[in-house]
Amino acid sequence: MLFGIIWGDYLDRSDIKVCVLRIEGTNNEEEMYNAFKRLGTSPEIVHLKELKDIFDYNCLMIPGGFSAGDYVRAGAIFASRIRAKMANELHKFIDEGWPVGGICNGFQVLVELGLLPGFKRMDYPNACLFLNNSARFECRPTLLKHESKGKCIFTRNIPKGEIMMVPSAHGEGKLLLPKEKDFDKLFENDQVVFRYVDKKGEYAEYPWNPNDSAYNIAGICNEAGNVFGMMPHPERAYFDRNKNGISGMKIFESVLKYIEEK
Amino acid sequence: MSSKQNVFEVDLNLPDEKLLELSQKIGIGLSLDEMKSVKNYFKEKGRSPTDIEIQAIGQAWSEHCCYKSSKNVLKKFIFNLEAPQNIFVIKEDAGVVEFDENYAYVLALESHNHPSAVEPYGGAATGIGGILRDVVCMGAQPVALIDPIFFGPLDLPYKQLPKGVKHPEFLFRGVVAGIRDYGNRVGIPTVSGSVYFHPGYTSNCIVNVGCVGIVKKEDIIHSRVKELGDIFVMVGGKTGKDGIHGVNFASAELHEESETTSRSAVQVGDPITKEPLIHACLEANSKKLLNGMKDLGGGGLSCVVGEMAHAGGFGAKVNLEKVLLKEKDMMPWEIWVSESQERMMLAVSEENLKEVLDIFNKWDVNVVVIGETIPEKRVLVYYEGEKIFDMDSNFLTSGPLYAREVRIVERIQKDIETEKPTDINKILTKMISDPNIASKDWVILQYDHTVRGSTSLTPLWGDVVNFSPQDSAIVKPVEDINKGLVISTAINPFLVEYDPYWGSASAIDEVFRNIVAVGGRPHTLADCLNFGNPEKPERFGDFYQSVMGLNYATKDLKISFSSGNVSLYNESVIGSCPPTPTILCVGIIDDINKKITSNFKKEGNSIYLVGKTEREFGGSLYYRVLGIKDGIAPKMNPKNLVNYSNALLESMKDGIIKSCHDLSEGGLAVAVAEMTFGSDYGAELDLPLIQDMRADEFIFSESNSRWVIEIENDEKFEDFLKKNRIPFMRIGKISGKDLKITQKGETLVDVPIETLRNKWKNAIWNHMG
Amino acid sequence: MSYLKVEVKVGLKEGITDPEGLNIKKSLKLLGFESIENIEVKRSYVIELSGKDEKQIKENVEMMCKKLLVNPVIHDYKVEMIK
Amino acid sequence: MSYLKVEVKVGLKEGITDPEGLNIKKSLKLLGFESIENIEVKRSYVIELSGKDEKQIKENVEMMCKKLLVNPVIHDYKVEMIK
Ligand SMILES: Nc1ncnc2c1ncn2[C@@H]1O[C@H](COP(=O)(O)OP(=O)(O)O)[C@@H](O)[C@H]1O
Ligand SMILES: [Mg+2]
Repeated sequence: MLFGIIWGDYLDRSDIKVCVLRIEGTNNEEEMYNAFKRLGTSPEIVHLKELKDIFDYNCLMIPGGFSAGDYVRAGAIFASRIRAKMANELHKFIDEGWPVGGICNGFQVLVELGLLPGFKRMDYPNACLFLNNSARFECRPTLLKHESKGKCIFTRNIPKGEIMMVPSAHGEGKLLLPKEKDFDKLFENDQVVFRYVDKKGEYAEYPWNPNDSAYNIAGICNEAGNVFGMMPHPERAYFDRNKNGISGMKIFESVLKYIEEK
Repeated sequence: MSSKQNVFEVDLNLPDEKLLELSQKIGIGLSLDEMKSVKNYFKEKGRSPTDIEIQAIGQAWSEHCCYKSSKNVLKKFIFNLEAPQNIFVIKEDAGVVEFDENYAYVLALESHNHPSAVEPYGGAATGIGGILRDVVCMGAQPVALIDPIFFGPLDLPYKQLPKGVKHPEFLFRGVVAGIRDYGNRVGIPTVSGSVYFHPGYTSNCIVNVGCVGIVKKEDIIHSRVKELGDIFVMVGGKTGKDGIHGVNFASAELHEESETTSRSAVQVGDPITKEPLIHACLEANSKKLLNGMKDLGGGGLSCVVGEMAHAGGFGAKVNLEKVLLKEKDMMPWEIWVSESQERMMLAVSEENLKEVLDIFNKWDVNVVVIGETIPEKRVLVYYEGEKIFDMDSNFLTSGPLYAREVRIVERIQKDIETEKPTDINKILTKMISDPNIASKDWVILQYDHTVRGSTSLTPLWGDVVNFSPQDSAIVKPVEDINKGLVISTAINPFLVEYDPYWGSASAIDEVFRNIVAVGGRPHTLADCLNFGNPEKPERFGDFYQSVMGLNYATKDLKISFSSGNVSLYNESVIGSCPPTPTILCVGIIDDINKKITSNFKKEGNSIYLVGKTEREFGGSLYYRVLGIKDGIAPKMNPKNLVNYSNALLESMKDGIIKSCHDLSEGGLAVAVAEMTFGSDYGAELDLPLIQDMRADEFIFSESNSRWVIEIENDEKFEDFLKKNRIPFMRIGKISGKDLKITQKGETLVDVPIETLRNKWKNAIWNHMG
Repeated sequence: MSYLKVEVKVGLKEGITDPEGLNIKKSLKLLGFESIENIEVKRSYVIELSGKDEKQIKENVEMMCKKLLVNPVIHDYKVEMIK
Repeated sequence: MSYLKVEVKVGLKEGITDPEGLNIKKSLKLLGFESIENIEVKRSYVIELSGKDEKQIKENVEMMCKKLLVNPVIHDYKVEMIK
């Protein structure tokens, strides 16, 4: 709270407005809403149709679910509607450093929007969250290792190397990038945030890695660190603390701390 | 009546055989007697009925809608049970039961058997859609879905498949995909269910679907109009030719041509229309804008309008041309009886109408005014200004009731001496890989059971990637409190087939102990009674006995049935399905953080067996594996069940119990094996000599009211149970990496748990891939 | 071993509503593609399999359809050899 | 109003493994269809839309692909008029 005091005016928790964006079939908005509500902020569930100005909010969250049925491709329809409605504003929102997060279907939306990995501004997807190798939707607990060195504003409250159990539930979660080199870049840029591991903390195969994602990647951020997506659901592990007391809550706390300090 | 509007008069002045022929020809399936009373009704009116009127009677009087065979029996043995926690029972689409001072929970359980047999994917999906509507129309937010499903053997050779029947594997795959795609897309977790394979389901698969919802007491809404002036507002999907005669289809035996002739009864669900529909309905309701709400299910508009008006003490007038259609060339009667999915009917007063329309428009959900209430108890339908339907709602809703003939098939049961098998290891392995015991993860993990972020205990639970099956699921329905709903289903068709009375009682016992095993207090029940053709006296005898068994088992439990459903005619040329009274139980756990799970927790802890083991092998897995057809069916004693349960719940509160699992199919040995699967520990059991029973019999008996329990503090536990006179036995401890069972130095079982776990995990995958 | 390619095209029968097609149509309209009247979504399986006899292969593929790929109650399908 | 039909066929780019095809292949093998070598799953959208000018319609459909139907990282596609 000491930072970010501009003209004697700083953000109080209850002044922080989080936009939980939805369309038909988005169905994890209530969990997402609760995650922010419990921390004292003022989240709002907003239908894309009714969104007036993204700059009315301090944070944009795209929740999980099956937006528009996930017909065509997971997240594709939601992404194209967002683009049609507010591509420029959204880019501006991001350029100004406001946080944008997507969980599960929300991650798929951010990828379809071209915002992740977001090496450069583009208006078409430059990655894909592709069908799991098992070719099926799977709901199971997964272990995630936190790998961000500090860039990702959604995980700054989580020590690097920390392992937490977070439920996964998706059919399309395998991250694909156009070129192998793109993965190198992702690592070099500190854009890899979470990776699936086994109990010993080692990168392991299915079912530890539920979708056979390359390099066991479960979550990434953009180059600036303020756009973040992950497949597993921290909002569903909100109260499940690991040995060190870390839970899904930390992700939401991290982003709030960032907003408070911004 | 002009034929201008595509409405035709039907001449009922026909000789008997022609009357019956007519009933079949137009697809309403009424019997001759029923057709005759329709004929008399119109004779008195001095006119002939229109096609739409005849169709409406066909809907309203179907077995599915009016329970004409089962009602008498249900009234006597099921509905008369009372429990103080029940708020509304049976009368509405779903049962409503008290959760705490502010909230009630709602539950419903239904069958979707016939549609699933013909088109498994759409049939199961629309089953989920229907059960969600039943819960939503009470004003409740659905929080959990449940899916007990039953099929023929997966390894059935194609050559043995009866003509016109789909292979169990095809049905299984399709049904699971349908439930998955619908349930996951609407975002309601599927947390409980069961999967059974039995030859009797080959041509009569059973697909039951259940739903539990939560509602603020002040938001509970009825399925009826409230006052004169109420406007009928139809919302959701458009009406099409799909799903015409669904209820009649569900009220007849399946036959070879069902596949082609029943196509119109088959539908594909549309979860992405449903999801906003749920939101919009609940929003309008919580803003107190609705006077009544009912879902359009079996019988479509024809049933919903009459029933809503009738229940409110009024009549209705409908302008049928207002209904939004999917296709242009629909006959009025088709519009009236169509069972198209994702539709709801609201009763709204004039002053709230605009606001209601706005809400539905905001959610992009179709909304249209189609009619209004009228003072006389009649239903009038107009089509472009012309009256095409005019009937007393009394006549419409007072379908026939039958006292069907009951023939009780005597089932001779005798306890027999068997030879002790030489290789118990092998038998246990075989049991573990039996598809009825084997892990159902192929199914369960395809369902999102954690969506809504409120699932506290998932159906499979353990050590990240290794799971033990759990006896119940737990969902926390209200954000601010830690109280949870405990959900479980039970039914063992092999037991019910062997003995409908005791088999049904056993289902109650099992569901009760399942709830207790995770730390829940059983609170209310729902049943879905799936049986064969009730016109056959021996089938109806099974039904009768089963209901008697349910009655016996529940009347001392202080919980009762708050909702239920009957599905008859689950029968085809090659016979009936096994009698299948599926039971759903909802329990309460005051603090979800005190839940007990079934996987072993710590090396060195003691393992106890609670309850009495008897020589009860009738219908057991053990005898099936040995190929023996005799044996005594497991009995159950409600008083013991309650006493043991109370004692266990008490010691759970004290934190003495570390893990707990009930004993069901396969008995003690299978239960202990399952407890090892979800962790890295084995178990060593050393049995004392047991009266009247060999050790192999003891470990496989399926007697009721028993649990396996992991204890850290033996003394405290034993003292407590002794004080309460609960039978128990310390049988061993958690140790090593094997399952070892010995008796007085003799080894019965000694297998690495890894071996057993692989058998258990892979059995269904090996078929389904 | 020689392989042949067969294509199985699967669509919904007339009269069966297709939520997928309807939802995609709705989305495209929202994106401004007003001129769309209807969308059907079809799947096709291109199966490569060993064998020489076209007739036998076709029969084989018909069986695959019956056992796994298609439900004749709601689906129409066509099996075609690809040269 | 006159309508034209266009088919958009979407398949996977070379080098992208198709879990769905592999899975179906596995299931078919379990059902005893040993002769299968490979299965590819394709989707196609049959779009009916108003307009007269083929070229313009094709362009329109190309836009639909870019905006929604196709992800260039994994997909190849083809637009064809249906007569
Ligand atoms: N079709 C299904 N859908 C969801 N959950 C299921 C299904 N079948 C079984 N389960 C869950 O798996 C667990 C174990 O099931 P089961 O072995 O049948 O238990 P039990 O022996 O207590 O009857 C339970 O939690 C049950 O609810
Ligand atoms: Mg159990």
